[in-house]
Amino acid sequence: MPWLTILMAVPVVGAVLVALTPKGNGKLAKQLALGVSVVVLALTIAMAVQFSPKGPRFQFVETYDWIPRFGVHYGVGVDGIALVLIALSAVLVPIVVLASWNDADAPHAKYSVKTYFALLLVLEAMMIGVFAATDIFLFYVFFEAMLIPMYFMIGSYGGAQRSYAAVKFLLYSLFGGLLMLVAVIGLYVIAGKNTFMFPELIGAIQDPTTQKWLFAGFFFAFAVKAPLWPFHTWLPDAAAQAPAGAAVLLVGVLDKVGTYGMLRFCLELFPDASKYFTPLVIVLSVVGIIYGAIVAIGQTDMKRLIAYTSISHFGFIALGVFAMTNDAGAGATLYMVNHGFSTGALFLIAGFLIARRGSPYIEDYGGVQKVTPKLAGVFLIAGLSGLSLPGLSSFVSEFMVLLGTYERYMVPAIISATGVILAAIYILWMYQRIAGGPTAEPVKEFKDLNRRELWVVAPLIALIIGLGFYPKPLLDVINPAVDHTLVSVQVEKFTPAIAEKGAGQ
Amino acid sequence: MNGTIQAPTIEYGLLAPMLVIFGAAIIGVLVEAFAPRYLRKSIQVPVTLLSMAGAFVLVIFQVISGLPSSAAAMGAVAVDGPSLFFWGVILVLAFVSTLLVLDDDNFVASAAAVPGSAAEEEAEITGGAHTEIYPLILFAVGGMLLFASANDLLVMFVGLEVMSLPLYLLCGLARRRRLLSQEASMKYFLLGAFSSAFFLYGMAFVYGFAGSVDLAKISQALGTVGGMDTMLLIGLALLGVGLMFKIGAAPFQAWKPDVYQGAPTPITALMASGTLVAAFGAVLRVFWVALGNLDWDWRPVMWGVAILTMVVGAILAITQTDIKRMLAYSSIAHAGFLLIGVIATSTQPEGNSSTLSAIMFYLLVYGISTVGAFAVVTMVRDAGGEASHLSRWAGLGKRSPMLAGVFAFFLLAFAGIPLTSGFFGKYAVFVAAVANGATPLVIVGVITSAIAAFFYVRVIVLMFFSEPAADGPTIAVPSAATAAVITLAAAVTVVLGVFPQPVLDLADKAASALFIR
Amino acid sequence: MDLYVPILVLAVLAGGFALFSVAIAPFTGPKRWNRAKLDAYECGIEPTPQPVGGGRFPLKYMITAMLFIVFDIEIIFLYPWAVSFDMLGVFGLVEMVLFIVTVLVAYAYVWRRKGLDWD
Amino acid sequence: MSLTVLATDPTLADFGKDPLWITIIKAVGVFAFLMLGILFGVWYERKLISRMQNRYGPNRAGKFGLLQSVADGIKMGLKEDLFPNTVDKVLYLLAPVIMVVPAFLAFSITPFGPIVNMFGVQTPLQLVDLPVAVLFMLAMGAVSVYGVILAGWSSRSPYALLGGLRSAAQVVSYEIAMGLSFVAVFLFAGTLSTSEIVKAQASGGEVLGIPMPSWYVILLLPSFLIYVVCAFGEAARIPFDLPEGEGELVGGFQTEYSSSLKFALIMMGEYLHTFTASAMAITLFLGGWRAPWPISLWDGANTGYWPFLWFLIKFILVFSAVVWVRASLPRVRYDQLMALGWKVLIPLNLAWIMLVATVKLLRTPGVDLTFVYVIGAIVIVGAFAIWWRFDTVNQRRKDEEKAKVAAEFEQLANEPTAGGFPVPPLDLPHYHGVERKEVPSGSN
Amino acid sequence: MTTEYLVLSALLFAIGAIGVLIRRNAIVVFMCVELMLNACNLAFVTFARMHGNLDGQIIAFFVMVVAAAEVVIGLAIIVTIFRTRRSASVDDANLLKY
Repeated sequence: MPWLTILMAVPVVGAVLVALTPKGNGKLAKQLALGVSVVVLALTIAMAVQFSPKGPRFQFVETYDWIPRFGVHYGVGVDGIALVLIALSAVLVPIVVLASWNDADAPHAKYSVKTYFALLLVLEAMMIGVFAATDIFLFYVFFEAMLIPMYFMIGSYGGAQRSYAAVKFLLYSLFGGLLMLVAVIGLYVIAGKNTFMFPELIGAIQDPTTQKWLFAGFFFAFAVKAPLWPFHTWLPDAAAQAPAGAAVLLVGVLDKVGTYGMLRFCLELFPDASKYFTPLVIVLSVVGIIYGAIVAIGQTDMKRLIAYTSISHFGFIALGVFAMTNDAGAGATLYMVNHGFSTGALFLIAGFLIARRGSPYIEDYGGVQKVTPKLAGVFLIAGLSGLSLPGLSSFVSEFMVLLGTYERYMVPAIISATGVILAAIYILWMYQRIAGGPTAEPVKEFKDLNRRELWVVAPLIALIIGLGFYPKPLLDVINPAVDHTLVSVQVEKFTPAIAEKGAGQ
Repeated sequence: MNGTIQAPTIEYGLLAPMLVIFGAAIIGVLVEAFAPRYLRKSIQVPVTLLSMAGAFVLVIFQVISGLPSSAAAMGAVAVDGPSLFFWGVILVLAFVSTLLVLDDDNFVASAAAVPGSAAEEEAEITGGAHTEIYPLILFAVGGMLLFASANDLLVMFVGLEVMSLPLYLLCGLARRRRLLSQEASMKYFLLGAFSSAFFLYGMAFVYGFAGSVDLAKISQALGTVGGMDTMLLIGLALLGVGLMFKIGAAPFQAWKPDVYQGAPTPITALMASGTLVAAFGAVLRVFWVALGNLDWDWRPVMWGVAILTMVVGAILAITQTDIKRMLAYSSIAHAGFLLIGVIATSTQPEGNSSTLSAIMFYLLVYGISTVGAFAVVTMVRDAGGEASHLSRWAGLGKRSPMLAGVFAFFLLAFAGIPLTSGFFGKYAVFVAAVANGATPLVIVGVITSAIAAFFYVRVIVLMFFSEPAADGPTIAVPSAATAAVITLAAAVTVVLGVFPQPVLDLADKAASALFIR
Repeated sequence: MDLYVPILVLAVLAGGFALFSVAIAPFTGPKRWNRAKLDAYECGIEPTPQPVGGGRFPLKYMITAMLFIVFDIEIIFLYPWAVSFDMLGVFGLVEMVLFIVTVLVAYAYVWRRKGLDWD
Repeated sequence: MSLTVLATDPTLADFGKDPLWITIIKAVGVFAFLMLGILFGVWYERKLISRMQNRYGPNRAGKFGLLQSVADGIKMGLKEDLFPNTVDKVLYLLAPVIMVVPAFLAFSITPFGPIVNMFGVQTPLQLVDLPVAVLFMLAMGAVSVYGVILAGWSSRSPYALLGGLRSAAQVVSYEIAMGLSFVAVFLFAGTLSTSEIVKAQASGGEVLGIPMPSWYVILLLPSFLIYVVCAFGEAARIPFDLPEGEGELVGGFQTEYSSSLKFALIMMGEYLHTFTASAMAITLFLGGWRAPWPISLWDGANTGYWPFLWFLIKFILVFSAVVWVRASLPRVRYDQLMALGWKVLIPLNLAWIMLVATVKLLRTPGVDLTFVYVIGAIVIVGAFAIWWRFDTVNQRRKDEEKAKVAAEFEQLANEPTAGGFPVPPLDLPHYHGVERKEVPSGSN
Repeated sequence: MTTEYLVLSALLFAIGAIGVLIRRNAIVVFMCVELMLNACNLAFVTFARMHGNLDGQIIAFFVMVVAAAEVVIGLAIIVTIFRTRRSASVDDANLLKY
């Protein structure tokens, strides 16, 4: 059964159906979209259950010639890393649909409701596609094409500065993508294998200099996408201006493509170059961690703040990827998922707040805790997950990253650890300003979470807590894939000897 | 006089597509001469469209029946794979452009009437129309066919002129803003004639060097004639100037925005698509067939030209406030991308043929999208004609989401976003260039693509994310023909963006044997 | 080149004669000043003021000039064809028929569009 | 015999070999011939036309008025050289020169005779011959037009300007037809060189052992007739002397060249054109310098300096015919002139050329003719169809016109104000002054 | 022998080109273009003589035809614009700017 193709086709068909719903009947469109996304989720779960961690690396593989002239295939397949990320997308989309129930009715909306949800479903298809692609060209196609629905979602349904943010988002990503295109072409031409299939291209480039150039092309695109410091400036704008649902997908899934790309393509295709560039990347990551955290502290806009926290978190993920140890790699992968849930929850809750108050600025709130305890409660849980409180899902992954990094790069790991402290500051301070303190006048009018909103946050909170205590299912899936990756990179398996030697000195 | 002349032979069968077009043009002139006024349009339109379709069928027929191994008409016209592909593309593009032309509203009622005069008003009221545009278009298209397939410089020059002269006139026939249109016509004419003179002088020098204007003989002479390198280089440079002008490469691009803006939009569509295709056909023939062995001499200059063209096209486009001017600059930038392909020659014939096929594919997809984009432009109207100022396009997405969506799609195709045909066009050329060692050019191309994306995106922002103006333009109800053009262009852009393989195969097949000499 | 020497000689003779005539004229005749002699002749009335660069004239003349250029150039092709007709045989005839038919098409167009009518 | 003919016949190869002094002698000879020709041509024309009109013509200066032209020339030289102050000086002076010099040059390719012994040098009796001699003649004729235009333009006078333009328009219009009328000649002669065209007319086969001439005037009569008409147009002779249509344009382009030697030059140029046209008629159609048929039976007729005599005789006869036309025909209207040139002569010419070419091809042995027949049939059928269509359309148009006029007449007869123009009723009493009594209309 | 003609043709071409670039009257510009074309013709004929083949002369024919066609179209355009603007100056035609 062509699981992955079905997974992509269902949302696309759904999007078409949504787009064809009669004008003015927004409710039908919403229900349809929700239905489709739930179906996708169900299918994803059905597929994930069949995934055997001990089986071959890529499963559910489908390969067809697409454009033989360019050696391009329609090649999809998932390993553990891709699987969990697809699952992440599949989980987030129905939640986002539900959360965005009224987003498209917002005063800025220039479009019909149905367009928003159709775009959302198209985006879902592309997100699944980008993770599922085993053909580099196909990956690139999804990588770029994904921008368009997101661009329209931000530009049409976003906040006051939406068009600026949308253009900035698009151009940054496009520019990165185009440089990647050069590298993709270079890879194809230099490898001379007349194919873009990822498995066949592993180890195709041997020349170190070539590797470095191509790596640079790929890495730049991913760094912009991820976003890694200093390529991050588009993210706060885009995330702050996007409607909450879109922001969740943007930060929760889209940006993961960057780190996913680093792990999957940069490392495996250009192992030597990766090692060569590792110090640089680690420096960037560490700077990103600290910088993101510090800047986040200074933010007055909730969504911007959350966006900056993400920059900090992406630093961790990149650090984990490039530490090239099993723990760090698995941690980074897990972090991608967990970050998706926790930041998603934060964005959604921020969205609820904004929907009530009509303002993204922290100073406009206060005393939310007293008026709407449920809202404040989930806000706290999501926030604590964001600062990686033990017992919540992020902790596991962050810890694994730091541990894994420490094994190999001690100093960066230690510096990064300060990021955890800074995280406590920005999250708690924000929570305090919003939920604590005297109740602001407009906040008194707030209603607590309604049923829809509860349905939105409940699964996320459940996942955050659940994965915090029992991440094993995910790690089981992830670990073999990360091992595979590191084998391709041919890093010498970390041996305690080095650590001892390091410790001994 | 002294000696006898062997009566030449002409392979009418091979030249049939061209002959059909020219024949139809002549019939068109006769219709103008003899048919009563009220009948003219209803005769001209079928004649024009059928002749193009017929010529296209003949091209297909020739493709099926196999290619000749030597040039037709005593070596004057090379009917080879690339020629047939270019012919097919030009005919398709001309056909769809002609569908746009059917909308009389774009053309002046009486060209001879002074703008603003009573005569003009009267002509408009009485519904006067110049049905001469159809034969003129046919002549121009015939010229394009000849230009793209000429195997000697003289025929190329004749083709160039046959193509350009009707276009000069057609440019001046816009119904509204006639002063602008007439100015465009004059500028195009003066600069076009100027560049033809350069082409011609270059041809003279090359002839002086090689003793022949036959491309193959020039190519031979490169190896055998010595001691006249200066003359050859001067000739090469001048020829290049003439050709670069026609494709609108910097620094000879100045005419393009003016002309594109002033000309009636359907004609702009024809120029932006058909002329570009034909001109690149000629450029390839001159630089690959005739001067292919001289690539060490022309390549560095061409690098500069390509880079300059891309940069100028992309950067100046940003500052434009008129949609047609913007598309003109975009066309300049695309000419630059295509030049990358021209430069990417290889020492291996296989390398060359893959580059050639990439260029041909690019031309096809760009041409179709361009026609579609200009078709959209014709539909956005103000009281004074087309609302081509960008500010008037604000909020178009709100008024007419379909139209704005389609236009945005074309713009994305120009920008080279995946899943549009434009992406594969660019991709194909870039691959060929990287494979043939022009990676730095590709990087410049990519960077300028990103810059270019900025102004495309800007238009999309304007259409979708800006508040519509209170007295915004109206969206004309498209005529069936215009709607068909837009639908077709959009469909091709999508289909070739997803399944380019069949067309790529076709281009490969056409390019496999390269040019016959 | 020698073929043209006689023409040159004759041109010198004729040119010398013509220039001499023009040059000598002011000296051979009398000079009697009269304002009226300096005016352009317009049947005795005040001359129409002439703009610099000549007056405007009916477009008709320009159209005639254009037609002349077009058709005259086409004649040029008939000459070499006529001279080498014997060598070209049927091909020559057929091509020239086609050529002339094409010319006639343009001619018919001009005729029908009143390009050949004078007022 | 034919051998001797060929021996004395110059070919292109015989030219360009003269020593310079022979060339100068020949050039001076041509120049003198033309100057004398003008002097006596003017006299001859006036005399002849007078006799045709039952007058005496010039008979004061010299015997039979022979010196009349000389007297006129001197008179012009002695007149005041007017120089209107609005003219563009340089061009105004240069225009007559530009007009007259090419007129001289156009004559230079005229063949007067075969190869002769000139002061001990074997040389053709012809100043020069070129591979493109006829074209050269046409070109020189065209260059003269510049003189006309410049004369009109530089005069800065509406009459002159319009006259210049008219003249130019006329000359160029007839030049097309003229150029076309030569094509048939080239088809048969296979060359543009005048001496070789003359040679091509040397023999037309033999009838009963007697060599016959083969003048193209017989073979290509339509070409000749067209040429003659065009020559009148080119040289602006009556009936086509519109450029100086004094009734409408005062003096045309020469209005401001009212006197003096500049005017003389202009006149001279026009005369030279007439001469060139006559010489061309002789060369291309009337056998050139060859003796006419009965005389040509005499072996010596075409050798030595004799042919110059034949040429002169033909020349005088042709010129007389030109004068004769002037005496007989009125001037045509300008639109008639243009219509004749553009609408009659050109299509007639093209059709004739095609006919000649086809016939010539049909007579060539060993040519596959099916194609020619097919094309010919198509052309004939097409021509007939076009003619038929024209005819019916014309007929219909005429009928319509007639019906319209009749209807209008009817209408006007019934209600006099119908045309929109206030017409007084036909029976309104006429006013004939205070003294007279009123008379009802129609009653006087 | 032929070099002089080439130099002459180059001079004419240069004069024409410079004229196009610096003169402002459309008709003068246009005449300069024609001058350039004729310079080309001269070059062609010279080269034809140099190479002893007729190609160059034949090309000159074609160039003349093209030049004639260009004249006709060019004059038509210039006259149209002149009738509209009452001026043939290129500078007066200034609606198209960027």
